[in-house]
Amino acid sequence: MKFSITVTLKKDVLDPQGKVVQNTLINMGMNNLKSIRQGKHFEVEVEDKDQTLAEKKVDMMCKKLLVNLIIEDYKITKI
Amino acid sequence: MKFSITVTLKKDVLDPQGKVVQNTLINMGMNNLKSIRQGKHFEVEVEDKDQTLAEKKVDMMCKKLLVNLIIEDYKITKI
Amino acid sequence: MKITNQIIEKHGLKLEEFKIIKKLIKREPNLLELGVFSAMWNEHCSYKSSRIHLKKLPTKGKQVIQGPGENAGVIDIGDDDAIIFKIESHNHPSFIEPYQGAATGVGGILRDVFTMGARPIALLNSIHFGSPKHPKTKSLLNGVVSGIGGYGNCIGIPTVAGETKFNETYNENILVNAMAVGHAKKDKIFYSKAKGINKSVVYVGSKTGRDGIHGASMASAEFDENSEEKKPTVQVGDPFTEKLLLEACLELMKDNSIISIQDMGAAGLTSSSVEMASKGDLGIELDLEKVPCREENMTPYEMMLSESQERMLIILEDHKEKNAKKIFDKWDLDFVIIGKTTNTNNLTLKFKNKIVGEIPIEALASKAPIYDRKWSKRKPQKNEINLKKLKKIKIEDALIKILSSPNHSNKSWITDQFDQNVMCDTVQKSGSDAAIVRIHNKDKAIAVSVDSSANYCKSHPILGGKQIVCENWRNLIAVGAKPLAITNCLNFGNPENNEIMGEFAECLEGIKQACEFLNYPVVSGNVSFYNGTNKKNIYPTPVIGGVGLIKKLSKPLNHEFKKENSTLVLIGKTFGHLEQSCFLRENYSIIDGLPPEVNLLNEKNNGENLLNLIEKNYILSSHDVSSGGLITALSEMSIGSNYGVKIQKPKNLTNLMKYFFGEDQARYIIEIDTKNLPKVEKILKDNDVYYENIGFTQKDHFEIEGELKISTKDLFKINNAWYNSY
Amino acid sequence: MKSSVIVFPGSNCDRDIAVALEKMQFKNQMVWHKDTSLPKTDLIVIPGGFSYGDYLRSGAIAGKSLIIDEVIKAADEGCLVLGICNGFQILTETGLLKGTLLRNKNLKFINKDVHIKVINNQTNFSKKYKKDQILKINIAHNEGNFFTDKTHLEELTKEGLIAFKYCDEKGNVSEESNPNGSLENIAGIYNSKRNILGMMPHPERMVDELTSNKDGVNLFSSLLN
Ligand SMILES: Nc1ncnc2c1ncn2[C@@H]1O[C@H](COP(=O)(O)OP(=O)(O)O)[C@@H](O)[C@H]1O
Ligand SMILES: [Mg+2]
Repeated sequence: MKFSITVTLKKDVLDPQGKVVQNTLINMGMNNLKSIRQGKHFEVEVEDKDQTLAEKKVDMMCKKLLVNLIIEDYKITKI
Repeated sequence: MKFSITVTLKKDVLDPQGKVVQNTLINMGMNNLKSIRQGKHFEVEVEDKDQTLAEKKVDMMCKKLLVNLIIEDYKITKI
Repeated sequence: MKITNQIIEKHGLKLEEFKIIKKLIKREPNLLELGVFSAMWNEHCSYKSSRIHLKKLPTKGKQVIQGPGENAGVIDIGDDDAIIFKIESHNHPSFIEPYQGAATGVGGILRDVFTMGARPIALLNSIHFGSPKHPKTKSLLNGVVSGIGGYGNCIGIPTVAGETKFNETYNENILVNAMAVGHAKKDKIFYSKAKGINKSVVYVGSKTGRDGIHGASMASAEFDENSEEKKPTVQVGDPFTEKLLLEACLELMKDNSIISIQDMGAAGLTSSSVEMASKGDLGIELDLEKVPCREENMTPYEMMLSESQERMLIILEDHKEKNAKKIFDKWDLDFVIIGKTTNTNNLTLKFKNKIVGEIPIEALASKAPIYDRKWSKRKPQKNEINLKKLKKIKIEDALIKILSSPNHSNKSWITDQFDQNVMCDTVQKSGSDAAIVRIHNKDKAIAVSVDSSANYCKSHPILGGKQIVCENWRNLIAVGAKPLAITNCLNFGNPENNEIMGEFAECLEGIKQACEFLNYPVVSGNVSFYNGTNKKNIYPTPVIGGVGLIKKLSKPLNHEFKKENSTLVLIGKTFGHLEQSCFLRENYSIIDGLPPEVNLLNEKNNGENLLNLIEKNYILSSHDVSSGGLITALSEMSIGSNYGVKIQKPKNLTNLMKYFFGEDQARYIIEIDTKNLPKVEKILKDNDVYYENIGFTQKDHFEIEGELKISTKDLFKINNAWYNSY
Repeated sequence: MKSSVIVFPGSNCDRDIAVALEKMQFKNQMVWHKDTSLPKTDLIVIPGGFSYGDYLRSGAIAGKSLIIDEVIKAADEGCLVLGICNGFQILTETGLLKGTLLRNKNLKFINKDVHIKVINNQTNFSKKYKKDQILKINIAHNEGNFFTDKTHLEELTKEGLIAFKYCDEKGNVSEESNPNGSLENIAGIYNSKRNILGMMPHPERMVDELTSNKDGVNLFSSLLN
């Protein structure tokens, strides 16, 4: 069973990286760009039959390792 | 118009980070984990009416800056 | 909106203090004003609990250009060169988010140093963690270390020294202290004191966001029912922007545009503007609408209390705005005139053409409360350890235990993560007693070291306070530097607790005595109270950061043995003091008794004579003897080199363990060319320095005759093993 | 011999390399990334540091700056180009050198003195070194793990385009002597015309006996004549 996880910085948390990328894209002439935020993406495969159980496990991985809950939000999607 | 971009390392490129994350998760007792790959995620907002045009622009951003085509693949989704 | 008691408390103010506020401004403050008061009157900005004690520290000397009171201390190192340095804590943020907490700690202390006109040339840190066995320790440790490296490496300033300690007392409250050292020209030092009326107040650097807005945290929903919930957010460091800010500020400092400059640290815009006005004895008016904001709909309250990083406030001379703006534009940084100086002696805050807050500057600064808190003396424990009653242990096993312990293990796994060589002036990187950094383009250098001894300070705060100053002084001497001045970071528990306040007062007393005697003044520092909970406070942990001068750098001196068959001399007398020693702690888990006595006279005499020997070029390597005693110091000298030792036991030895593991102060081990021994002995004798010849260096083996013989390679392995198995 | 050091926002070894070049008697100039033309120069150096904070990918954003077009033009015309550390990363991002630099295999920043071996000593950058000479040079990077595709790797080997390999003090090129996981221990490479060198180690940090050894000196003296 495969899941995708996207991890993004919480709103209001400074995103120095996004800022630089946005400025660069605008300088490169992409002037219709309104905003860009950068985050992380994981593709996880777990060996489980039961989807709820599997999802719970993936959620645990996020909480315990993949996500810094103090500054990041995350979303899990089955793929 | 908003798009999400996921950028992943190509299959044959070594993913040192993914490997370490995978080992750590397994050491933490997540033994049903089959694989995990890490990538980047962007959320882009462009001011455009026309979806095809907008998508083209986002594609250009990827090609010109956001993605290193030698080692990375990417996927654009409208959100 | 009515200010309720709950709101007052949420701002960390006492009801008593609120009454004083009302009296000072002759009315009830509004919420914005309350926020400003809370920022200025908190412990961090006002030093309300510590001030009367800090006053006792010696802060003057021929070498001092600027003592405490400015962003950082300034000392004279001869010619037209000045060194600017300071240490600061970032304990609480680092416990919440270790990477960002440590990173922004480094960023903050760097700004303190470059606001004064210095180019930073070295970073140091003192980091204290709980027991390695505590479940939180490992991730805190890894996070803090990579945060320190992440910031320093990116901005391109070498992190050259530090200390890393583990002790259960920090289980729920780690310490992260960062020190920055910069170099400036003596006649190009910038201060925060404002001067002149109607001068432009300029905001430069990053935009303001809702970072770390403390007081309001929980109650914020109540403050503004219509707005969405605004949680305080963790400050995220942006070393890239700081690098730009550094270069832009230094560029602007080349001409005479700046009247006054101040970084926005804790309490950001509030403390920077109030401090400038207060020192200049004038008023300041800010038009908050002009503040560059990162988020939409930020309120004046949020702008004044935001702790967003990488920002500065500058007061410019007339007509210099245009040129200054050009410089900041070049570096892609915001540059906005947000206000002006006034003759009202008020902090006046405008928003959308309305005055939204107005407070007399003196109410925020000089009239802030000062407390003479109750404190109690520590009743010293007695030394009652009977060695005969302890289980017998082999000297070799005891040594191995120490060298492989987390506290004494080699820290290269940490220091390899720091760029120590960038700027190409690092002459001695971390690993020795002090780091040596050359003054760019000159043949002189400074030596720097940070030191603390929480166990000693806990047991006997006065002695402990004295000891850390001496150890720090010794570390600089050991690399051939003349110690000039210190900065200190005073990490303590809750000052409202008599005992803790007593620890504070007495540690300071000890620091004072040592600094006075050694002519080693305090030029800057920082106090961090409320470490731990009221019931469980951390051990008193003052950290001393010292700077010394090497006038003429020929070749660097460090603790590594240089060759075989040289003579080893132990300077200073060994009494065998084992109470509070690493030996008892690591081998028997005994943490009892008093720390070793500190004899300032011997300390000074031994140090000054060693410095004389070093300057005469008699010394091949030298190392101070501290935690772990003589044998630990000797093994550290071996581990760094490929040479071992052959040590003879002294003839009338009462106790082997006491001799080899005792932590008596004022001692150094020196390696000298055997042919120079007579000359060295003469100088030591002529100057009443107690010394012993303890043996020789030899190839490959670490040996104490009749007791132990280990290969130096094994010693190295033992010393390097801990982290890999952690 | 004239040299130009390109300065990006976030470059932090720019002064270091300038000092080294001047010490070696180059006539050096600093060139700001927003400039649109290069001064007349024989050597272009892209220094180490964290251009644009290493955000997105190290070197990616610097690779889009105005001056880079001029660097590419000059390189095509045969001007010598040296990219050190972040400079190497920038060169791969601009396409002047093939391959890329991934995160170090231990996912940590590494600063230490390591040994490298001179693989090709027949270039403008290396002719003062002996073949297989072992140098001790400082590294300081987070992303120094060289990676490239098979064809390029073969080309590098066959054409003698590998400049340096990580090794131990005796010269053994092995897994243990590979600090960051680089493919075949590669520490530096040339382009096919050999006028461009990208390397992770910092030769500019190795020219002053007070702070280091002098193993970097011959790289600069090779360039001088
Ligand atoms: N966090 C750190 N950052 C930089 N250097 C460190 C750090 N921790 C330890 N060190 C280095 O390790 C060496 C040993 O530290 P320590 O045992 O505290 O020395 P000493 O007892 O001489 O004060 C010193 O050179 C010190 O600079
Ligand atoms: Mg020491």
